[in-house]
Amino acid sequence: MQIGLTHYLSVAAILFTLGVLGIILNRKNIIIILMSVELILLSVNINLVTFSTFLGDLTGQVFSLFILTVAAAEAAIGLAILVTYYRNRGSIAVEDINMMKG
Amino acid sequence: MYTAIVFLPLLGFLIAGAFGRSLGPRPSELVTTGLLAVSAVLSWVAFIHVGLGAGPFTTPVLGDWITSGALKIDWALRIDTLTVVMLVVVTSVSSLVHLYSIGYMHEDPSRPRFFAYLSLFTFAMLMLVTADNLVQMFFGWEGVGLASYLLIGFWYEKPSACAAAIKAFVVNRVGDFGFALGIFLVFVLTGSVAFDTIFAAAPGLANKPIHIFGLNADAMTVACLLLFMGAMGKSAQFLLHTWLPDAMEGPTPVSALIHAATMVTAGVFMVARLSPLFEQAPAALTVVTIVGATTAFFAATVGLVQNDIKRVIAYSTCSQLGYMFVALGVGGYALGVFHLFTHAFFKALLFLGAGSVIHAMHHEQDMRNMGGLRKDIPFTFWMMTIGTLALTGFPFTAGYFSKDAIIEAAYASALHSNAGVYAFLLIVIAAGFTSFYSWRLVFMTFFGERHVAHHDHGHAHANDDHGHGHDHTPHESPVVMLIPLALLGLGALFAGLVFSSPFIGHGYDGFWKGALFTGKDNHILHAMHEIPHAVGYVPFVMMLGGFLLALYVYVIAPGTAQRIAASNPLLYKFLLNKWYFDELYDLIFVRPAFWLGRLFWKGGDGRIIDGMGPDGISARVIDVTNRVVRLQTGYLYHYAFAMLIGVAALISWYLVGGVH
Amino acid sequence: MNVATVFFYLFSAVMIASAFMVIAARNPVHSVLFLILAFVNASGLFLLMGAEFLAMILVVVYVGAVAVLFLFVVMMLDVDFAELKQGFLQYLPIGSVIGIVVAIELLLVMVGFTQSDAALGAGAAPVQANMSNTEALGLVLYTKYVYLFQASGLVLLTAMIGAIVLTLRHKPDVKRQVIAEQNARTRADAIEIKKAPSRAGV
Amino acid sequence: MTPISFALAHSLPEVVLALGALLLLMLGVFRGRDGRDWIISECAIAVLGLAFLLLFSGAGPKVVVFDGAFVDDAFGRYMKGLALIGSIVTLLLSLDYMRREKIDLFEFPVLVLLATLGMLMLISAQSLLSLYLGLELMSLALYVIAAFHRDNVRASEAGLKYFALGALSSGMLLYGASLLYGFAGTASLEGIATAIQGKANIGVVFGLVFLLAGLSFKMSVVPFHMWTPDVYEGAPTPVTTFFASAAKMAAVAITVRVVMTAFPGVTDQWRQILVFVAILSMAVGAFAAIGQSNIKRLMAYSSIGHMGFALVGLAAGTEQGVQGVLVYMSIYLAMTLGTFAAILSMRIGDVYVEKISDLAGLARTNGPMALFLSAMMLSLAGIPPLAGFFAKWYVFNAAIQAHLYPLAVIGVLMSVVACFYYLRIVKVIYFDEPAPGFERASPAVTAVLVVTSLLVVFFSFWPGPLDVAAAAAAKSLF
Amino acid sequence: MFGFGLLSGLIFLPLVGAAFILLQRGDDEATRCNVRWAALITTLVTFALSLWAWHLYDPSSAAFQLVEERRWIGSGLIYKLGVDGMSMPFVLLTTFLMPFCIGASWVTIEHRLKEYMVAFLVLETLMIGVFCALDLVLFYVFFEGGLIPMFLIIGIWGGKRRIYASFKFFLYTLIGSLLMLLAIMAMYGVAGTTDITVLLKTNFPVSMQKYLWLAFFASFAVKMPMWPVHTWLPDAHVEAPTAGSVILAGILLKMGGYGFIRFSLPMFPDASQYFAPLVWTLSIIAIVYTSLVAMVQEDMKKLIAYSSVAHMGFVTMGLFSMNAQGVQGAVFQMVSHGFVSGALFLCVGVVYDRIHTRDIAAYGGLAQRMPLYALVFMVFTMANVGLPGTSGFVGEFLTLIGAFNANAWVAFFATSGVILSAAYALYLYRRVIFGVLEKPALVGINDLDAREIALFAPLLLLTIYYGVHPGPILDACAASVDQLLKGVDAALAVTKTAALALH
Repeated sequence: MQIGLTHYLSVAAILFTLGVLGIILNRKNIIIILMSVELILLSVNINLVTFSTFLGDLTGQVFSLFILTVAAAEAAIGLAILVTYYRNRGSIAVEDINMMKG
Repeated sequence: MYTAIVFLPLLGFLIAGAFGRSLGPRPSELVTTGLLAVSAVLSWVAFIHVGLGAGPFTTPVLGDWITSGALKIDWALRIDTLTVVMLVVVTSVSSLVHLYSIGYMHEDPSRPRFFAYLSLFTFAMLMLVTADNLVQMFFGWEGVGLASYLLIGFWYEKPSACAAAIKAFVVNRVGDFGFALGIFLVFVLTGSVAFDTIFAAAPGLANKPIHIFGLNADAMTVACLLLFMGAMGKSAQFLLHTWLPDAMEGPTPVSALIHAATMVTAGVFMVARLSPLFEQAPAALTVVTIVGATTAFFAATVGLVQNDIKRVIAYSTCSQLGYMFVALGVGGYALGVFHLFTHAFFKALLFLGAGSVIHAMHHEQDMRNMGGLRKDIPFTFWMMTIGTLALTGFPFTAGYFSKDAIIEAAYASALHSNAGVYAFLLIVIAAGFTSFYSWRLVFMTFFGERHVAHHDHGHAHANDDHGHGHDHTPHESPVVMLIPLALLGLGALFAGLVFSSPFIGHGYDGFWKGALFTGKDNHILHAMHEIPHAVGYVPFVMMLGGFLLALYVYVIAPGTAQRIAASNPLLYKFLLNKWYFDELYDLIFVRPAFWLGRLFWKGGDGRIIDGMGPDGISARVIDVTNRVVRLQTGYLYHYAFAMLIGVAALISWYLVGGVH
Repeated sequence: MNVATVFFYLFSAVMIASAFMVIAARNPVHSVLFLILAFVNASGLFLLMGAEFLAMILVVVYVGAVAVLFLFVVMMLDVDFAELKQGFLQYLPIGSVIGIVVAIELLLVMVGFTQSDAALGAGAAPVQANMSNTEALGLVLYTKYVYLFQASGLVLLTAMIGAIVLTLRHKPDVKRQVIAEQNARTRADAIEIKKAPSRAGV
Repeated sequence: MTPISFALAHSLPEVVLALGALLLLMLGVFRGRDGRDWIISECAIAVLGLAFLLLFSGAGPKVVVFDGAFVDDAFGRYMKGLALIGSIVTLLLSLDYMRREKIDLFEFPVLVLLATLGMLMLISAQSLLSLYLGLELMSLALYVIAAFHRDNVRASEAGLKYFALGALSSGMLLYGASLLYGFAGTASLEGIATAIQGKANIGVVFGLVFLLAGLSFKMSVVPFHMWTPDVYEGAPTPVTTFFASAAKMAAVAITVRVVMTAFPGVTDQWRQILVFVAILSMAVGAFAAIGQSNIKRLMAYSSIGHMGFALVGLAAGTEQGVQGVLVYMSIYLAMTLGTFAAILSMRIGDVYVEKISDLAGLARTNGPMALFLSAMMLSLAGIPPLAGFFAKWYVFNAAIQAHLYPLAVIGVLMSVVACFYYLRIVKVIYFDEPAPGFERASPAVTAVLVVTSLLVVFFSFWPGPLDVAAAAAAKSLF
Repeated sequence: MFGFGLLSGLIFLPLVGAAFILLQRGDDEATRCNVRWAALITTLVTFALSLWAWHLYDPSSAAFQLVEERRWIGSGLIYKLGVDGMSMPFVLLTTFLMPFCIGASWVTIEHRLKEYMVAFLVLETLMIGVFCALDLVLFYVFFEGGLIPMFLIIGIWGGKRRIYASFKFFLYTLIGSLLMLLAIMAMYGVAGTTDITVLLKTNFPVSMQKYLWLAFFASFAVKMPMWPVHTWLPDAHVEAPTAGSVILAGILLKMGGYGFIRFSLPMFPDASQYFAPLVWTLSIIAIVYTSLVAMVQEDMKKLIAYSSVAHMGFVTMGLFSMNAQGVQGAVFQMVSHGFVSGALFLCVGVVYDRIHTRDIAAYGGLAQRMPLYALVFMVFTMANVGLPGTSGFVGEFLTLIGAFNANAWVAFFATSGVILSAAYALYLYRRVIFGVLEKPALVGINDLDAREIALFAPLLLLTIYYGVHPGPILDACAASVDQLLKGVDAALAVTKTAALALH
């Protein structure tokens, strides 16, 4: 059985779903959410690289490269905000982040 | 001249109404009375000129009123014999009543207002009788209604007066409801509301079917019935009569003028005026006959037991109006108008006489508290007696000529119609009753024991300061009140004698000159002379019977009345309570109306419309808001979850629904 | 079943398993470690597809920098881990149902994913056969994609400013090394010689 | 390949902003942190103003540069103009506020410049790649300034929520982008349109859904809106202004550009998505706002609702519809800026207050402001003759002409519900007993309030220019 | 006038006055006095200007006159003004009533006088605009814009439940109008313009007409208001200040009727015919139902408000009888109701200013202390009842005759309203004016003062004058109504022919 487009896409889809679920199901730790985002981005990268390969086109890989760059920046900012929040609140539990609602 | 006749009272009204308070009562009285007297004199001139002479029928146009599409309504004065007859009646009685009121009302602080109202009424009535089209007639029609309302409610501090005023207006409006619809139908049928056009078109419309109110009917019948409904309201005919007795809450001159002599006869006038239409609608005439006869009978029965002096006369008026309608219904328009004419004199006389009695009794109206007044107020007594004689049809008084003629005409009509039989029987019985209650009035008031001593003065007229400062002995009225009585007395005695020939006798054609229309099959005036002589005596016999019975019950054997009443309590109560019409109407119209009003307001508007509408919706909006706001929990994972659900919903939508 | 296939399944399975553990682990430190494992396996998948440069970058940038940063923050924030991670299960059913539905729908579509007829060869940067992956990327990155390259630079700059502005604190009482001041010091202002009387105590 | 100078000439505003940001950053760093003056902000305003002026230098037909990554057309210039106005006003409004709240750091204007740069890149994006990078440049800067009041727990919570959900939304957008790329073999928007050729494929539709989900997050439409109220409430008020004005312009612009450029043949597909989110947005915006007591939060829901209305125009999928969206966004911009200027005038002592009840009886304590704010509210409610009515006229007219009757009917019904809470504010201002009065607002804030109010009130007297400009801009997309 | 026509001047003149008032500083007595006089002079000058417009207007022509036109928005929307026989009476009515409103508020409004006068002047601008606009969107702008000042007037200077009433008024009318807005858009789609003169000549497909008609109906029925969407009116009337009620009853209600004549009838003749039975039914219900409700009211203003609903029932009935009498009668009825009901609200205001309650039970026997007031009240009550000789009669009579022409049953039920109107109006009069003056609060009550007499006298004279000589109003609209009906008949004939051709 040849490993084709479909296989890679399916793996990426599962990974994507796991990433999303990670955000939704997580109750306690905000860092897990950031990691879930990384998982989602990873799944996108897999998608892009797969398409790039199967299309014989580099654009996908370039795209993926930029995503990696941006993801790093995003992680930095995310963690910075997280730290700020922790300093203010003394907690990073997701359940505590509900001062504003309604 | 005609314009002056009509508008002088208006001038009087405006002067008294606008400046009465600054002028003071006396000038107001003089101005209005004077102007009306001028008007009355001019009316007689017109009567002689047009009615008795050969004056032309004219319709001076005063201006246009409403013009819309095919509808064109002018302000115009229609001057023909019928009009001048009415002019004479209205202005004469009115000016006499004005004069009388100077005396009768001389202690009332609002005299300018009173005289203004009286003049306003006269103006409206004159507009009514001179109308050249249905709408102008309607103008006068409602105008007199207004004046009547104002005058009944003149003593506005009295709750009963206010109630009576409203009742009069509203019940009249019920009649007007029909009148208005009648006007509409006439307009639809003929394309006009002007009399000339309508009358010209009427013969062509005979037996014309029309689809209206979901059924096929004879057009003229429907139109005439609707118009007649107006007449019923105004003339207080059976079913719409309830306002008239209550209207006696007004000052007595008002009762004389409006509720005896003029306004209530407007219905009779209207049917006579519209004789060209009614002639084309025999079915409608039958209805007129039946209603008239029923009223005559019904009112007479109720009149038998009333204790209020004015109410007795009021029911008598009602009954006499029934006679007039019987006359009209059998086709004798002239008979109806003639009775109207004579009735105006003797009924006004009776009312003014009653007023004089009341004045003498310091505004006491209950006959049970009177008696033996013959000696205290002899002039009034004699005048009242004249009036009673005329009313009961004592030979050669006014009533004798007009009322007996109606009975004869009814008999003539009974020869070929069942309605005629019905009418004849009822009005003959009613004639007997009339005699009885009229004499009863005279006997109870002027004969027998004095009951003045123990009457409760303040009871009936808590707010009426009349009589204070007097001793409580009856006294004869001032001269200004007696002069009108005398003049009317003359009329009551001789009007019939003088005018029966032109009105209903040989001078018919020369007098009316076509102002009253009779179809070529209508021979009632001729036929009524052909009836057996025996029939001619029936009214006299009835009158005599009534007189003797009254004499026995109230003079010879006082106390009989109470015994009869006690032995027939049901009947007595039934009559005393006027066949329970007020209670019935209260039960089926007034209460349900208020009940419905409250239901619609609280239930319909409040609960259903607002409840389901704005209030309900806003409450639901708040509910939704609370729910939506609760969704915004503040938790990150819920937010993310919402996003996921959104995406899931969309992709499921496409996956399940397919890509279109 | 060739070697590539075997490795595909191996990498995929491990990656998905570790991804699951990332979100399921009780201890955040473990999560980070599983994240690293997932990245490494993804990098393997990239290699299978011939994207060598990206595979390396993934290991270098993600594992080397980002994941370590995560680990650093997790450690730094010193959260009581035992207390965390409760309540995961109470929310599981509805969340996982939706998740599974999404996953199934995605899989359904991915299995049937077709590409546009025009897609092959339509790309802006076709892969040259005679060129290594890294070389090919290097050729286009500064030419065709210079605009985007600059933009990503600005993104990183923004991240930098952001991280600084949010976390950098100037504590007034913290002593810092100021070289100019150090150099400017002379013996005169640094040392003061005092005669201490002997045997007098201080 | 066109020479780089040509490309730069067409992206002059962006270049100016990038260079300006770098220069100001350096200037700020070298001036040191102790000088808490706001000269940087004023320079930033100047830079933005320059960029705004440069927009008009490029008037011309559509030009695509940087290898299909960047497009310069009338539509882009129009929306960039709006975004720049939003940024300029944001900085104007921030001057006083930041000083009083003691967060007047020079990084703020720099970050605003960078975010604005991201917006301009986003608006001009002609490929998925430039779209993503522009979006991220904008978003990252926005994440930071949302949490800019770093000692304030609400601000950092706002930043955290915005960031976490924003990252998720980027992930979704990217997933969609990857599917589209995979289908079309190219990341260029026009290339995607060519590849689709008017036939919708389920993979493409999935890509579209994810892509639009990501963009919807930035536009804050339901159900991707949940961050909006919290972030609007928590972030410093000028930042909220920025979110509600400039950021919205960019997000809407790129959404319009994506659906019009990349999916012109499959209008039916994306229209369903837009109708779905538009209806939900209008409804949630209308209903949820009723329950609010914080005016910033209320404005968040209001903006959600307004995005729903704007999308009604877009859902029409016609040139008229795009014109409607443009007009709508222009008027919405004026109304939002005016409203936030009013909110920034709500200061008692040194404390900025945000409760609706603080406005009670404003008509008696500050008549002009009451008048202006009420005009804003009624305009937001869409009551003629104020500008907001014409905004609604354009979008609903487009929907009606596209035969989207149910959408239009639902839309107007929701606008009635929405009207309720705008009216409630007018009620508080005019009918209630006065609360303590506010301090005198800074001249910049007052100026913004006055100018926007005059625009809103007198728009109906001279609507021609906007109509013409929007029509020209819309035409350039077709 | 600065390149604009007379009508523009008419529309914007009050705005100039409003601007002037806004510029007044301070709140001392001198300023208040200035503000009052400025408002009064503005409205008087506007009235004078409208009389000038009337003078220039040629009633024999059915065409739009004093037309002015300029570009506005895009290609389809224009700034176009003009008057014809159906709008001229309303313009005059508006400018005529405004000075009374200012006069009625002369001393009673004590706080926030400046804002009050500005609100009224802005309202006047918008109301005149409604009747002059010849562009559908322009019309809508004015139509809807009127809600804002009215909302403020009710909400700021209103009674106890003013907030409820103002919201109900605003949202109720808004929801109807917005549906109309959608219909306007649809019409724009067909005709490519919103120029009313063009739309009047456009033939909309019959099926589309029905939807358009319903949408317009939604708006105008609420505005009229027709049963069952009338419930905002009693609340709004009760809570509004006197002058607000006058304007509400006098003019704002007329906008609905004006809309029916201007749009529904001529533009959607087939739909109008199709829906006429519906309108009739609702009108009859309105007449009977609300009259009954009026009878049991305990609040004077509420009673008059309900009677307004009933009277508007006559208007809608007349309009949709689609004949000369009906339509002209409706126009007349609206104008007449404008000053009659306005005057009635002024009457209520007079006693409210003295005793500060509108509870009927709190009154009684006023005739004793206030004979002049009793007289004035009587005249307007009678006009309300539709007594011949007052202006109230002409409209009622014409609409009824028109309705009878169209459908006898309709006229039958509607005429029964005449009875009920007498009942509730006189019942009210009796409870307030008649009876014994025994309430302690009323003992010292004063009769009308000079200002109030000056207010009532013109209204009273007009009520009587138009009662006996309604010609000026009827003639003014005759030509236009005639043309309208011809157009409707022609359109119906076309549809009928087409239907026959299909068979």
